[in-house]
Amino acid sequence: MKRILLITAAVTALSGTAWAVEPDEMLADPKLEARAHDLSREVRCVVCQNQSIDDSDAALARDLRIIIRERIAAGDSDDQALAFLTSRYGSFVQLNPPMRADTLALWFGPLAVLLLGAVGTFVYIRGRSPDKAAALSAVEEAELADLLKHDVVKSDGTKRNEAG
Amino acid sequence: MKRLLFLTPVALFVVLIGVFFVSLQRDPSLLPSMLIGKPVPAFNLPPVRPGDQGFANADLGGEPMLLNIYASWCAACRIEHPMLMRLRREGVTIHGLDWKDEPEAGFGVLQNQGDPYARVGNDRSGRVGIDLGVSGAPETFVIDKAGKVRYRHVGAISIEDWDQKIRPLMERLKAEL
Amino acid sequence: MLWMILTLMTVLAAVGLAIPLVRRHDAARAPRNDTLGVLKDQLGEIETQAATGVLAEPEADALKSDLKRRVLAEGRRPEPLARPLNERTLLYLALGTVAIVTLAGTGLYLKMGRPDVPASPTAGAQSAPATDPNAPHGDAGAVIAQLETQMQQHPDNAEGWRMLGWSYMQTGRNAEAATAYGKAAAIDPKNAEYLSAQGEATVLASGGTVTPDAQTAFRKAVAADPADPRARYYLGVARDQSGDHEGAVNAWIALLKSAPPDAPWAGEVRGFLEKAAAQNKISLAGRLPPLATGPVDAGPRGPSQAQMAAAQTMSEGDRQQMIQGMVGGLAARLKQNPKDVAGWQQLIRARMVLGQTSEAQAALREANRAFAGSPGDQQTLRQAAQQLGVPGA
Amino acid sequence: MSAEVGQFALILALLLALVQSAAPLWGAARGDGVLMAVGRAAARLQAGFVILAFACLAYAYVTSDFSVALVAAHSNTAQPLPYRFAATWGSHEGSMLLWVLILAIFGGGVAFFGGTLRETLQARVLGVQGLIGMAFLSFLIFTSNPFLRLSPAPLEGTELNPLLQDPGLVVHPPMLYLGYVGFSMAFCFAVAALIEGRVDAAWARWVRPWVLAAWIPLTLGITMGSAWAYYELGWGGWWFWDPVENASLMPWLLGTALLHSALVLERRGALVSWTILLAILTFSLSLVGTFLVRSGILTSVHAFAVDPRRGVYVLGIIVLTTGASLALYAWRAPAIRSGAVFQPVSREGGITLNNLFLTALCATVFLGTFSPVFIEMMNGDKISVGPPYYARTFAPLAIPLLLIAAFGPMLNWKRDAVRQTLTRLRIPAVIAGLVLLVALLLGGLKGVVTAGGLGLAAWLLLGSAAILGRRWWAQRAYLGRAIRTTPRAMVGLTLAHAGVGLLVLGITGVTSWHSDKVVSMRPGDSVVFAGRTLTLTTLETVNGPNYEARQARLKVTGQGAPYTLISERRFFPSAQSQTTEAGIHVRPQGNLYVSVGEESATGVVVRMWDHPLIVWIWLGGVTMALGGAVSLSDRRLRLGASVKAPMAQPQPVAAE
Repeated sequence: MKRILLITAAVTALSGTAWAVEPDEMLADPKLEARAHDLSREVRCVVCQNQSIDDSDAALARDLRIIIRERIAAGDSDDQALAFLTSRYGSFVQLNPPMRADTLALWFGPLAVLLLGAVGTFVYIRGRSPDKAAALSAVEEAELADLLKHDVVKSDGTKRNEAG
Repeated sequence: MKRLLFLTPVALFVVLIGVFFVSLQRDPSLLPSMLIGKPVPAFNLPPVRPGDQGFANADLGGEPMLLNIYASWCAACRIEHPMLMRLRREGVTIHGLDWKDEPEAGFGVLQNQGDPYARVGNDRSGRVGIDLGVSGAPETFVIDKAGKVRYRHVGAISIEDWDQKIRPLMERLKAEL
Repeated sequence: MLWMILTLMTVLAAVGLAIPLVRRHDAARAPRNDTLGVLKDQLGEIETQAATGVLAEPEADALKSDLKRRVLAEGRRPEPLARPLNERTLLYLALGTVAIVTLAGTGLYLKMGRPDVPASPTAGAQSAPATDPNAPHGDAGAVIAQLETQMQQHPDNAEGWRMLGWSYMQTGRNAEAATAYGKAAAIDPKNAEYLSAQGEATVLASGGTVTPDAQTAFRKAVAADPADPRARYYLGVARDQSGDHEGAVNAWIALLKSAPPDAPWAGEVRGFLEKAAAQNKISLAGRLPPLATGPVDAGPRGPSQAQMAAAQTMSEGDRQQMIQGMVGGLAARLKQNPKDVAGWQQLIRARMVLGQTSEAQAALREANRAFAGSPGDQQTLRQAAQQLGVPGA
Repeated sequence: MSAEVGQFALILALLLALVQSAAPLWGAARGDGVLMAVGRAAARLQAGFVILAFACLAYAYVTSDFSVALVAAHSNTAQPLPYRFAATWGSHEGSMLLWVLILAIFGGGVAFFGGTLRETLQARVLGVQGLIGMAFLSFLIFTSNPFLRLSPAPLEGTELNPLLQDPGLVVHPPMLYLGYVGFSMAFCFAVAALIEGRVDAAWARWVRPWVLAAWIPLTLGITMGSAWAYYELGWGGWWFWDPVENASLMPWLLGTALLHSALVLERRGALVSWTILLAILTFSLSLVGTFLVRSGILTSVHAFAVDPRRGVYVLGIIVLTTGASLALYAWRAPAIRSGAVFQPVSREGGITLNNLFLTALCATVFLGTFSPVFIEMMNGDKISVGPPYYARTFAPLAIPLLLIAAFGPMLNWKRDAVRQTLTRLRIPAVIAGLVLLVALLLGGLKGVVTAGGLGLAAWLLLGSAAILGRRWWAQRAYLGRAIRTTPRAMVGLTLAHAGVGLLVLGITGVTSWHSDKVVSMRPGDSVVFAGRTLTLTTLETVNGPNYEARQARLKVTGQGAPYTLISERRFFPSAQSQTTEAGIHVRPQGNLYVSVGEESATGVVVRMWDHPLIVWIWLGGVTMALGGAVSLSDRRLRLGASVKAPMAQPQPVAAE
């Protein structure tokens, strides 16, 4: 039931326009405003799905945008402002996942895949050392000529006859 | 050795399917609370009931109790309300936080549907709710004797939620020193 | 017609499958080796590239000797032995396959199909108005126009007239609704529902007065079915309007007493009755039948205590189903009797609680249609919907 | 009645799929031509009945037959005809029917046109294909029946989500599904080859057109999805790393890898078991995409059937297809013989590197999409993975891949030398270096990313051109003949790689130089933005076929000729919801994008973006798809044409 409600809430939030920052929220100082803008793009809207608060028109997202601007206007660094939010909503609000023991696989998994693959490829190519027999023997050449001389269909048909 | 290499995809796949299967039984929209085991952040809110005293974090603690987030605009709160009234009759202490709401509207709910709250404060700006990590109404926090948050319930409290999760927890908390 | 088509489809499937099993000489195909062809192609390509100078001679030779080895390997590959099935097995297989497809197909269809359900009466007809960009949107006008044409073609279809009458009522065209219901009643004079609907439409058309025409319709309805609640209720209203308040109250009490325990209209009648009694200072003490559903504050249409108790012991899935069922019942009742503000509010709230936002919106739309021309009720509904958070309300 | 015919057609299709899976697999095992022929007949019949079922549902939608529950829930009479038709696949049930439709048509295609294929291979492909068809048909019939009826039928239906009422919807999902389901053919070929224990050049030559035929629509589908999000969602983004977007990107990345590795398999007989594994994984990721959208594991914008019960069913399908095929792979693949050897520096080596990076990129997207699920299971914590993660992991892996993309096609098969190859690429290398240098001088150290992007784009575009240029230069004496005899596959390769260059150009442009502005305006107000002056001329209410809208017209003067942008906020009364139509002025050098928002006492909120070079992102995607299409038309890929022997030669065997 809860689940249905929350999902509905998400869908409803989306069916409206994706309206984001409104003029009355913005900071006067363009430098601070730009920082706030960048930061709010890294903060996930907790009531919508997969949207940053910068893109969301949910009421709570608006509150969080205003809080970010307040923190920044009060002299917080980006990290401090972000910590303010994560201390309340957890790492869920960070669209940029934190580097922790449990996110190591996430951050270094792709690199691991690349390295393992590189090792695998190296072993594969090494294991198949260059041409052992460069040229075909006379017997083989004759057999080849026979195979190539016949029509594809015919050669197969002949063999079938022999087998049957 | 070589055969083992060819078996790795199967092994990884089995793990993946296991995780998917377990995840299917889960509710993806639940968020863990950051406040578990911590005292409730300081707040001091104006009253909802005209002429009443307000509601501050100092009011929390002493005995296990519930802190319920509600609002007049919230449909699920209306479903939950009779449950809160029942708990109140059973002697559970419930405090209310009227979140992102006009005090008049919040009071209207209490007038029309009954008032389950011992203390109730109006959080018009929603900031106290955000300090608590609230993402929507209704939400309910279980507070222990020391005034620390021990559990957070998202959404309306159903009878099972109460019987299976919250009441046993409250009883345990009562037994704590 | 439908059964003919379905039979034809089954035959097609069965015959299509059986043909290769029976005409087996067509099935055998020339075995061939395309791998050699591909490799020969590639040999040719390398030779061309070497000739045009895109590829240097030593590289071309190395590639060619690799290719030659692949050709040799291909040529030495043994052909797998065939062990074809014998004639008798094939025959049994053909029969078995056809039997499975036919029997299982029919069986599954009988379980899942709804051959009795007709296509929607409006289907296929309204493409013209719908593509007209100037047509008023969300309007039932097109549907009604369609129904009207259909009724001109099949004027002896009583259900069609009823549906048209209902559609008229939905859009507030009560006088036309009365005529349409009248036509239905004329075709099937034993159907009390048509008659009492005709009466109700007449009453609404005359602004709430139970006119003699309406009374005639209600009387006929009661004659056809003495229990018809709508007719009995309006006959009471007729008495009330003629000044016989006592008689009206008595008629309604009698109606309530005969009401089945879960009658959806009982609550409404009771409310109306209590109001009328209070206005005319008629004592009701001890005259009303006890309420069928638990405490008053549960609302006239809430689930009974027994239902609630059952709900609490049910599993989550079962409870969802029961809730859905109750909501569905409410929606069906409101379809029959749309003039019920409280009912609509309850439905909209229930839909929102279940998370069926779009259904809640639909209910709100329907309710607004039901109260077209009654801005007060619409206002109430809109406010309720806004409180419940219905999007767009 | 059409609904009942459709219902029955689906049931028959399910039973035919049963026959299609059993008869040919058994027949191929015994070498029995009759059973294999039954499999072909079943595949053809199944395709016919699924087409019939789909036509029945489409008919019910077009005629607004609300006695079909699905129609009543997703269509109404006020909806314009094309959208009523498109609504056929606008719901979960309908889209699953579309999926099954494409699957059945592909199966029928193998049965009809597979005459040049080795018979046992064709039979096994059809058998595996029948198993997949059976799984999806039963999923459709037993959990998502599109033909459920309503009695009595409602007079009017509910409207399709207005966000989805767009020309994009009419083609976007079918494109994606063509891609997903197309990869099922590669999967069927892979499993058939494992059963048969034989993977050779003919196999690869048969698989490549199917992979291409899936890759082309998937590329177009992803491109269109991105364009749709850009103009419909109203906030100017073009890629969101949404789980559903990721679900389409993962099979695309692996499918691209498969496209390349199958080439090595065909030409050189190498990378055999890797190619088989790729084919299995590519389709499995398509399935995981379906699963993830339909289960609610990851809630997403697109989740239109959030239902765990269906999720369990799709999980079952994945276990049966992927699980069984991987087990089969572990059992049979070690025994499959691998072909010729090659040196690290060679075309094969380049493609191996390409596969390595594409796989790592796919792993990035996979981890980004699913690690929240894993981490939550491990310690209960919830994390989010958003665009910043991909910027830090995806991009660094993509850059080396793009560098190889121009280098690889210049390498010879079997063995080559780096220095010689670089000599062949000296002109593109010099020009790309110059671009990089000039951009660095103009932009300074802060513009490193921009300069790198531009240099990379130049490298890719010129490097691709060099593929054709080198061939034509070598035969410049007979240029006309050289151009005529250029294999289509080579032209396709050039186009596809150049498309990647255009994509890089677009991405670099828009991420480096975009700007935006939000203002509150009243009619008559002007604002200066990105070198232009925008004046709000009118703000009025207009009516559409099934909506009403607040329409703002903005006159733009300055760069380029004066023009007018129109942006609307549309309200759909029947669905009670709202959408924004952005006003976009599209030019090759950049788009001006305007959308209107809430109105208040101080005026209407107008948000404006300048998106330099953004169209090249989509033009790049389209060019890539076009390259694929040109490649697909190469006669060498049509196996039958290369076999010179007459097909109908009297056979001694047939008389047996």
